[in-house]
Amino acid sequence: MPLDIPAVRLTGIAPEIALCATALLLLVIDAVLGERRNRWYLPALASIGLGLSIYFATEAWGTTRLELSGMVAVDGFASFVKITLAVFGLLTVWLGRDFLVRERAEEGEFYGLVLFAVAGMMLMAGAADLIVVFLALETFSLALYVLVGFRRRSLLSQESSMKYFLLGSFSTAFFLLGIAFVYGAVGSTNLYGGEDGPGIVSSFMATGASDVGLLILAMGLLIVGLGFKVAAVPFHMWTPDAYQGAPSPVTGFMAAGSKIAGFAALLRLLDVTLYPLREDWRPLVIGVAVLTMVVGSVLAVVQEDVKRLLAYSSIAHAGFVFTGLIAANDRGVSGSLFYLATYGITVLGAFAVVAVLSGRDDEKVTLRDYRGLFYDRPLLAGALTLFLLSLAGVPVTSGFVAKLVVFGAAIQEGYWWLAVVGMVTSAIAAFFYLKVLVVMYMQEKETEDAERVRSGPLSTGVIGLAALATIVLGLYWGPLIDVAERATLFFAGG
Amino acid sequence: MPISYFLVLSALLFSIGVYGVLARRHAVLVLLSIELMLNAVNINLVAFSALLEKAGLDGQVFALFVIAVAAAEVGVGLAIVILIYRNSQDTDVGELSLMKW
Amino acid sequence: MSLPAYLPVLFLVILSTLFAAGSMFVASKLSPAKWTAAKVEPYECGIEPQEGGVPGGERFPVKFYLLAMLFIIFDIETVFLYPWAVAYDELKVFGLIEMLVFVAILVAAYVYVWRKGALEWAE
Amino acid sequence: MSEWPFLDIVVFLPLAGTLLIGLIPRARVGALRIGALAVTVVTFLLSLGILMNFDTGTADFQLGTSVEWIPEWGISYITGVDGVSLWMVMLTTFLMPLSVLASWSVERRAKPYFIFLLTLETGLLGVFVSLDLFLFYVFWEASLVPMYLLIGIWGYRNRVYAAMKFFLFTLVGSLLMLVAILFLYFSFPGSPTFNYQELLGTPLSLGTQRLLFLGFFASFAVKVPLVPLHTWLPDAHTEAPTAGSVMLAAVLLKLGAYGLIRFAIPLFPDAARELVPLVMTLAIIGIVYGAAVAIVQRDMKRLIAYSSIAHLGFIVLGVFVGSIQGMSGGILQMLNHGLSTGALFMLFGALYERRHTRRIADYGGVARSAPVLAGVFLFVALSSLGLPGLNGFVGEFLVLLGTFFRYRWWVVPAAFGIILAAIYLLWAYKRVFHGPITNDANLRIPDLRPREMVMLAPILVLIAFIGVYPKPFLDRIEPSAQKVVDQLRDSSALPEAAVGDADAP
Repeated sequence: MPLDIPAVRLTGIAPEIALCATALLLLVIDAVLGERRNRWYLPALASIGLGLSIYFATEAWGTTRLELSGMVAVDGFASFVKITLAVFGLLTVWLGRDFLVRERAEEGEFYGLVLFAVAGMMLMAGAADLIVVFLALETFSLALYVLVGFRRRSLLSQESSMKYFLLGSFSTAFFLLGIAFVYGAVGSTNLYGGEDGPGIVSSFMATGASDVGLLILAMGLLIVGLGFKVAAVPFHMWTPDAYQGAPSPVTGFMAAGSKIAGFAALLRLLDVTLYPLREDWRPLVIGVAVLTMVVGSVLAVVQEDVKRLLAYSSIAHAGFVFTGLIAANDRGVSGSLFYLATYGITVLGAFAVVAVLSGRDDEKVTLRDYRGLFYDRPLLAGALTLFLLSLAGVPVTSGFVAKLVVFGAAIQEGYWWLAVVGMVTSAIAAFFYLKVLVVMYMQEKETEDAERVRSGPLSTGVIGLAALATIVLGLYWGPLIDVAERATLFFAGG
Repeated sequence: MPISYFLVLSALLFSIGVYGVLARRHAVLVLLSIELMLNAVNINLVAFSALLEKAGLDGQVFALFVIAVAAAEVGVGLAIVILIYRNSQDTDVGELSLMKW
Repeated sequence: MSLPAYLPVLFLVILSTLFAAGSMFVASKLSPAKWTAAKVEPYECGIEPQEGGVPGGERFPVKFYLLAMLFIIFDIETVFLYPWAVAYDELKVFGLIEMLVFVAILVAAYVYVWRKGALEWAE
Repeated sequence: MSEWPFLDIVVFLPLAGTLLIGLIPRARVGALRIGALAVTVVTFLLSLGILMNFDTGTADFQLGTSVEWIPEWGISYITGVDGVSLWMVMLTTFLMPLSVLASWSVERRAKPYFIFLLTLETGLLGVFVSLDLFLFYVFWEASLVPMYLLIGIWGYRNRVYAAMKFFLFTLVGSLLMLVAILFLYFSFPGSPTFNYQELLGTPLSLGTQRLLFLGFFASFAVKVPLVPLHTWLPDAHTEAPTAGSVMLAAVLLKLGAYGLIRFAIPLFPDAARELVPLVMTLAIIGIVYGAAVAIVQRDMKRLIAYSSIAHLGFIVLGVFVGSIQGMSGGILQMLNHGLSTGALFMLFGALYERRHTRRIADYGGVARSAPVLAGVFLFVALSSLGLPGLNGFVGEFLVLLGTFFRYRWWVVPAAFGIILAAIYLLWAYKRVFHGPITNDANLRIPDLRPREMVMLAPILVLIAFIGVYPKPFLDRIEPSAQKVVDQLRDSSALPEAAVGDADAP
């Protein structure tokens, strides 16, 4: 059969290309220049790359089409997620710089890996074919596996990275099997289909409901694979360990990035491609959502390690986002986007504070280390309070608005009982956020620590930015919600 | 040649992989089992692509990607194993305390 | 909502668990548990394993692993050369450019590995 | 109508004041106190402007502003006062400087203390003036956090538990209310809006009304609190620092009653009317139960806390009997209870600073060393138990009258509650201030200091004034009260009631 040369238009993946190119350049430069005392140029270069990707993503805003023979979707949805991810990447790079300097372990690999991870996540957002979804998934997963194990001196870090890696690849295998079944069921893995060939649903409609069973099974497997990435129960066992073991900046990046990337794929897959079959996937996803909300909130209550606590809270938040996904209406999709963006900023800020406070070797992360923090470091404690309240969903923070919009979407679709479950679980969750406040405000510091932790300029900046965003988006979120809604408006096929 | 042969073969391979992951405690063995699962999927893909008239070449292309990605996974996995092996003083690196979930 | 449609998932789970349990059971029943020195000692491609290696003492040079991994990575990448070679005539110059980009990336990786000293056998 | 928006300035002035406090170094405790006092006093003086410009004889909302906030969602910043909220606002601004005075002895971590106190004031005022459900919810929750911290940091031994309990009880209630709000928001026929006055017209089936009413009720009943949702209150009141207790008793509890009057009844009149018996039963139970339990308390602050439960029962009773006397009596009683219970907590706080014990048994014969303190305490206690000539009497009498008109026999247990109130208050007074001196420490209790006199005098004046001449207060209350009563009695009045033009100040 004669191959047709695809017309190459790269606007769709320009951000990814920019990132990968920067990462390669960065690694080579670092390797060539070798060990220097102050390698400021690495984070600078990384920031430039991320800036470029933001530029390209904004360029693509407004167009809605498929590129690279139907493999990549260029639409507002993708652009929104990509820009958000780039912002997360910037914060992570700056945070990581201070962290690495403190740990005396600055290596180009860190920045390179972050860039690669961001690129993979971005690809996730634009993927219009399950093949691309798979490649994107692996790209950022592999980078994250290594980043989790980046605390060279800590065995815990590497063991958690090992566990994360094994469980991750395990879930990937199921995801892959799911793709294979889709392929077998309908003979196509394309989410939309078009002049380049039939899409999943179109060819499914063509073949008729004969092998719906196989397709449903495949759907279940795909949800397993992506559910793992967004830390949904029952695919969450890796989360607490990975979060605890990873360097704090990386933990924040994982929480923010892999969640939005995984949900971007889920939203495109379920709310767009498989929308006609929503009555088939809803029961499964609702089950997952309720489990996730309940398990995440309940298990967090007993945690003593701040990072583990935030890990369970991130599980619970995955459940909240699911309510928006289940609603599967415009408000639901845009709400989920808004939720993921604001949650990412907030959680990055929280982990920035954790990273600053954790001290040398990133060890001081138990609640005991936070006793009376407010009277020792009022500003840091105040920022952390703000972030925790936002995670708990208290008004005048972005977290409240986010909850409001996703639950609102669910109520609008008639799933008001799901919203009630969400509210009850958020009340449970509030308990352990309050627990942290109790420790910080209402307990006395027991031991004076040897050297007072100092927050580097970049970390301070990151915390400040995150806090500002959390407040501003809690008071005046109109523009962002508007952008998110426009993004879903340009939702290819949506 | 009926496609079901291939499907059964791959199903068996996949199950063996799952069994390995669940039953083995040694990291490297778990890694091997995961590779087995991936290859089972490959058989699926190639079989579909070759024997279903509605399916095009995509399956085989996809298989190539899977092979490459699998290799990358092995690389990362072994790297982590070595890192742990260098850090921890005990020699049976597979017995990760965290692996007991 | 068509819950019956989920039966296949159930079946897959049951199948794999049954298979796992079954094979564990069969193995425990059938396999004769006779441990000889030769069986327990690690197989090192014919190299004699050091007796009672001190804790932390390497049983074999990690360098094997590292080189093997590097080899696998670079080796597997060549798999992409085959379809290109097969379809060379149709792809023409476009394919050539793509392949050059691909190779360039590999070269970058190679330079990186090289400069990082991963190829030195003895440090 | 005033040219410049007193209301909004009053609401946000304290929050702005926190910045001022923030600039003062934390070591300068004296400066911090003065700053906080100055901010609250200025707030109060400005709030007098509201009182001046308040136009008697209309039930509409006044002096408010209306600005679009998030037009995408139909959220606006809409404020305004009517007869119901006016006195709540005044009460808050009036008591806040006094609580600052009551917190004079706070040496430890004074800076965050005053910051949280001022934030709390803004939150409370916001709740009373906001006429947009979203805005209302924001302030409602926002007032939670500072109170939580005040109890949890500066409270007594059991403070963390009490603070936790307070927060979680309230939060669960308000989350249910949030679901109800969202449901209402989506079932509004017109373009989506959170505007209270537009939502008033929302047509709802009785079943839906019942569900939503319960959603709101859950939140308000916790705050009031109605038995059996009251268990957080004794702990919170007992463990909180003096100013915290004052604010809790005087203002925070009113949030619940206010919410019932402002939102629960007008938004869902049919459901409200249907559930009147239930609510009244709960109120009566509260009156009797609170009073009965108060009698057996050994801890003075717990006693006052339980007396609050009884008094709030009266208020809810008056609100739900559906007669103008009951409604205006209830609203007036909200004010009265704020004054007298606030004063009680201040007085006992003063006593506690001298003896550092809350157990009634540890006192006795205090009157000899501190006669003025004793006299003032008796005065306030009498007002709180409804002695004719003092403010408590007016409110309770009106409530009973209103109840009598509509539900004759319900008066009996209510009146019984008053008798019990007399018992526990006077008995407690006797045990604390008279009787044999068991503990020598009671001999050397210094009498009221000038600061404390200054702090208590205004309250005493008001107590007497309302007692003898309540007319100016009732004049401002009645029109709005009448409106709510109409809504409660027959929903045909609903559409007319819904057209108020508060958004055009």
